[in-house]
Amino acid sequence: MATDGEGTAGLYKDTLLAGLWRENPVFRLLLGMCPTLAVTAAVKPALTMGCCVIFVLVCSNIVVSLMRNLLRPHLRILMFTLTIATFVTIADLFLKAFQPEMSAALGPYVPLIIVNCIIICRAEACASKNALAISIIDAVGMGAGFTLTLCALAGVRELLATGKLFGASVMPDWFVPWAAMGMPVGAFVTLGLMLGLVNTITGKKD
Amino acid sequence: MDKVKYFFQQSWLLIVASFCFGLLIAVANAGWQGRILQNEEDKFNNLVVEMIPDANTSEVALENVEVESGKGKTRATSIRKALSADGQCVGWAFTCEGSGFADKIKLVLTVDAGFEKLKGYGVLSSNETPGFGDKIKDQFYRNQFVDAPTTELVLMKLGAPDVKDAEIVAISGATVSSEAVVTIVNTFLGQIKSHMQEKGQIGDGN
Amino acid sequence: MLKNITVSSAPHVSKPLSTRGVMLDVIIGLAPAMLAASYYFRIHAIVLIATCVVSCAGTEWLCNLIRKKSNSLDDLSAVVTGIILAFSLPPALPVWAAIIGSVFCIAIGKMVFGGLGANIFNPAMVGRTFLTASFGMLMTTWMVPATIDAEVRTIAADNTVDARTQATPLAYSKQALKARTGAEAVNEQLGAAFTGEIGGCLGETSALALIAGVVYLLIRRTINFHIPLAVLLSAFAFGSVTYLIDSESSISPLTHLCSGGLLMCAFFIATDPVTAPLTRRGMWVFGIGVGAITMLIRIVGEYPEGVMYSVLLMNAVTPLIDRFYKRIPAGGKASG
Amino acid sequence: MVVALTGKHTFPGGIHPPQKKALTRDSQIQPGPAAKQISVLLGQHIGAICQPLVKKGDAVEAGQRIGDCDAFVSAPVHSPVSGKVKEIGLRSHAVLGRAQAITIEADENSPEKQPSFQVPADFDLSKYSAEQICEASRAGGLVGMGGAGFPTRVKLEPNPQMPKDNLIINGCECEPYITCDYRIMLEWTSQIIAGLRLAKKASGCSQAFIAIEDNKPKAIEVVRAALESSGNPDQVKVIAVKTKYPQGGERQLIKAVLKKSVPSGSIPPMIGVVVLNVATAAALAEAVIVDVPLTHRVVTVTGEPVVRPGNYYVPIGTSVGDLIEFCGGVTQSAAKVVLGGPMMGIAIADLETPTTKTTNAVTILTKEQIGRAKFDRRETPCIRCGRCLEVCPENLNPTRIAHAVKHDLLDVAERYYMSACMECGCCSYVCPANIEITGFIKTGKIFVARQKKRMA
Repeated sequence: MATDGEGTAGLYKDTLLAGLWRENPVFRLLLGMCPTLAVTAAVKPALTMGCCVIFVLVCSNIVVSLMRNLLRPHLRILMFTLTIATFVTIADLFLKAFQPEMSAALGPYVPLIIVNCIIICRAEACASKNALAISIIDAVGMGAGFTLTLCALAGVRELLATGKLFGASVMPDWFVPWAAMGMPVGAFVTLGLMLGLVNTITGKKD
Repeated sequence: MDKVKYFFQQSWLLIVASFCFGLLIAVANAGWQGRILQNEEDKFNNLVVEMIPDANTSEVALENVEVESGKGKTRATSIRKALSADGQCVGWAFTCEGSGFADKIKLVLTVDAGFEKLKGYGVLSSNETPGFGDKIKDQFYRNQFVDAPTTELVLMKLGAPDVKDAEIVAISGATVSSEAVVTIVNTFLGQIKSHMQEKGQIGDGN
Repeated sequence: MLKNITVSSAPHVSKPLSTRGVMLDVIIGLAPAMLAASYYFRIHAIVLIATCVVSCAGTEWLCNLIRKKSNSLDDLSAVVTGIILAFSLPPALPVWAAIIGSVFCIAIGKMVFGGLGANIFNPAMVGRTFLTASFGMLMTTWMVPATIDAEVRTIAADNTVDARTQATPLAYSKQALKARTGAEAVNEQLGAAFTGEIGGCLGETSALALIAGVVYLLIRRTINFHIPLAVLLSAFAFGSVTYLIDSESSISPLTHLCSGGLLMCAFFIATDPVTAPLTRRGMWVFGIGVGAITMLIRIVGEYPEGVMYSVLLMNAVTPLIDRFYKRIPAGGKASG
Repeated sequence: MVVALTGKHTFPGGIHPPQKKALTRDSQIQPGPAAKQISVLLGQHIGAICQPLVKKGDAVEAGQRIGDCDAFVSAPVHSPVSGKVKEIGLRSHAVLGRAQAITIEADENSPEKQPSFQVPADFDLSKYSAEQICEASRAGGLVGMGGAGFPTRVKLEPNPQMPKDNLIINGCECEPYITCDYRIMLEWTSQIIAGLRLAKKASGCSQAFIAIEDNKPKAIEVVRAALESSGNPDQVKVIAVKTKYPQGGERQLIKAVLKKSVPSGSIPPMIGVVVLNVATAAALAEAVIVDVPLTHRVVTVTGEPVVRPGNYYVPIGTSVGDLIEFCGGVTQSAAKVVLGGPMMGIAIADLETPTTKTTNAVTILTKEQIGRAKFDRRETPCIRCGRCLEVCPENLNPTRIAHAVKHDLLDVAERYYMSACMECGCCSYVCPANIEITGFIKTGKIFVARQKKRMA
């Protein structure tokens, strides 16, 4: 956890920023690769996925943080999973009820949030050790970092694969869509190039 | 006795949490279940209405119709009657499914009231290759099925897509997906037609 | 006398060979096919080859700049990749698509692995795969050679190709397979396929020019005969089997060899040393695999042509082949 | 007996570097420099290094034993001149870096040894028993003069566990530039044949061959004629082998002549074969018949920059500098001094380096020649072209080994049989990427040896 801020406010700010950039779950920790690769063909499902993850992350972090003193060490992963699964199910039901199209587009990837390492990582690394406020801020930061990364990936891919953004045409008429970018290969290539870019910017060697 | 005590000491949180979370899911489910079912119905109806312009809504006519989908497997589907605003039967609609290039393809197939001509199909769910296989959702391909006879359809590599006959011109570059659609239609159409004739819902074509 | 003597490890002399020389040989080997392509597809061929070569070289230069590595353009490998990529594209492909393909094949196919010698997959084929996946329509639109269709057409503004197009012999053969008849008509095109007066990718149409090029390479010992021979033999064997079973729906093995990219693959793509096995036995296995997978895709698969995927698939197993056919020292394994 | 002048016998792999033998091919063996100062290295062979038997200031006679060792695999060293021991200290050694050497200051009237001796007309093989021959070869300090320097006595001595049946006299001389063995075959023919017969008797071999590369037709004819005129009592076969580098390598020669492979990690005697260099055979005859130890040898001083290239009968221990001076010096273009041939020879930095029993040539290379090999073209990435695999006479995968060593993966290098490499340099010679494959492999071997030393 970052400690270079001043006082509580600085700590909150650091925690928030850590998730957004310094400890970005996708680019720096390489967590949550499954949704990163699977739902980034277009921005809309990526954004929906990101919101779901934020919701689950915040809820599970709250619950875990509240019961952190009651946890038995050898049963903690079980408790985390139980908590996460509950909120994922709720999110899934919500999507089905109010966003049926997105629910169909995301398919099995919403239930798969249960096994998203980011959430269990934050529960383990942050919520089970910290007070409520820090846990919530950490969840928001991590979730927002994840969402932004997903949207960035999806933005590039949707733009190139279909010439659209959020389903609306933005490219000039002469643009021919690169269908391959919408396929899994596009996900891998875009992610790889973005990782390379991020590593170049941060000067990380390997 | 000690063992039981130990067990509860260790796991009371788990048990309590399970109950709480179960309750939470139950509440969410109870609140949204109606909407979820309505959404599915709406999606189906929207596709039906899109294909049969006269139709206003649809209702279940026959339930659990068994269809042999090849290789000794059977699939159950329900046949729905498309109703116009004044309650007249203007066509029939049913879901059908089969394997496509990448995954299962689920279609809604509509026929006219006399079961003589196809009114078209709509894709409920598919996971075909973007840019190629998912062109089965495009009007170019779907229009070929509109007003096609309810006899065996044939897939052609080259031909005139505008003529309304049993010959369907394949999507170039996505022969497998095109073929899958034709196969699904052929499998379900014939069997359901004879099933309907048996039940006396429609005439025997004479 | 003898003031500045130098010391280094033996041997103190070496053969005047260089990577650049090897690549130059390959370029010379590709020259006949380049001439044939320019003859049959006129301006399209020249524009496409120039585009691919320039953008491949440019991408490599840029990648080296970004990676802060010394410039590696002088080994000419980017030029070879560019030519081979251009050869495997349809003549009427728009220039922008060729540029995208070139950038992809050098940047993703080669430089991200660490540059020359480190890539797993044949870069040209990586680029072509990306183009095929992205622009399926453009990549399967075959132009009629200019010698048949006297008027040289251009690409219209709306990205459609304004040229008379025709299906390739392999596309016809696919139809013959489906319709169970008509293979004979495809076989009659054998002569045209040999000289190159036929639709197809830029460099692959003229069997004659490709053979002329490979003879040069074999004489110069730039490539070994093992891989080409293995590819052709296994493709011929597969083709013969289907032809003998049903000559109505299957085209003759000779037509199989001369049509599509099989010859170019056998001579110039599968023989890319970086992505092919090192040992002789490994080369045989590799070649047989390429030929067999190509024919499997052509005959059983959905695509009319399978060269690209078969090369990439065999590239993927090259490390395994190398591992399997590890060389045993002349005197047998060391005792103890 | 009909001998083909073009060889069919060969081995898989190998290269054809430019021969460059014309420089010295027709130069008769001449007496070498009468150096004032001779440094006799105490380790000139494979095996235990000798201990000095003389002290500083001692007077020594020509042919006197000055260093010896009790170990079985070893050979004594002798003084080539009469004079006084000036110093016992470190001298540059081509292989070992720095090694103990006995430096002798020659007297004014030190006798000059003549190249060659006449095999007496009454030479009778039955006069010498096998033990006598072995003993004489040990006492004479004989080692393999082709390059490795394996003590000859160890090769010859009969071993009940490994009976020997084939003797091959190696007249291939496959390295470019070098012609000393060729001249020995032409000029000392009877001596070689006498040596062959002695070696055959000592080792108990039933068959004997003389293998000569087919780029030396004259040598093949001369040897054949000499054999025929002597009646060829031992049924020696002259075999013409293909001109190819490294045809003169023991293992390659055995493959070419006998179609047999020597298992990796073993030596030819283990499969019943003895290989002797022609120079060794000649020295053996000298040591046994007239009881003269190995104190002089023929050295080819060659290379384009050398003013008077030729074959010289040189006292072992003469410094390279003296030798070059004796040949009239070198021109400006000289850039590298190599002990041995350009393929396997070792470049030296110190012209004071003394010659040894295994120094068959001093090759001076010009800047252009080595520039082409080492400096002009930078090393480029390996494109896996497989040329090194094709030329490797040991059927190895040189590029793999070299890259494993480069990345410090010695276990991988070992798994690719690094130890089976004979360092012939074929892979480096053909590499289009200018990778010093042989250099990497040599380094790897040294690393492995160090590792083993640490573990022991």
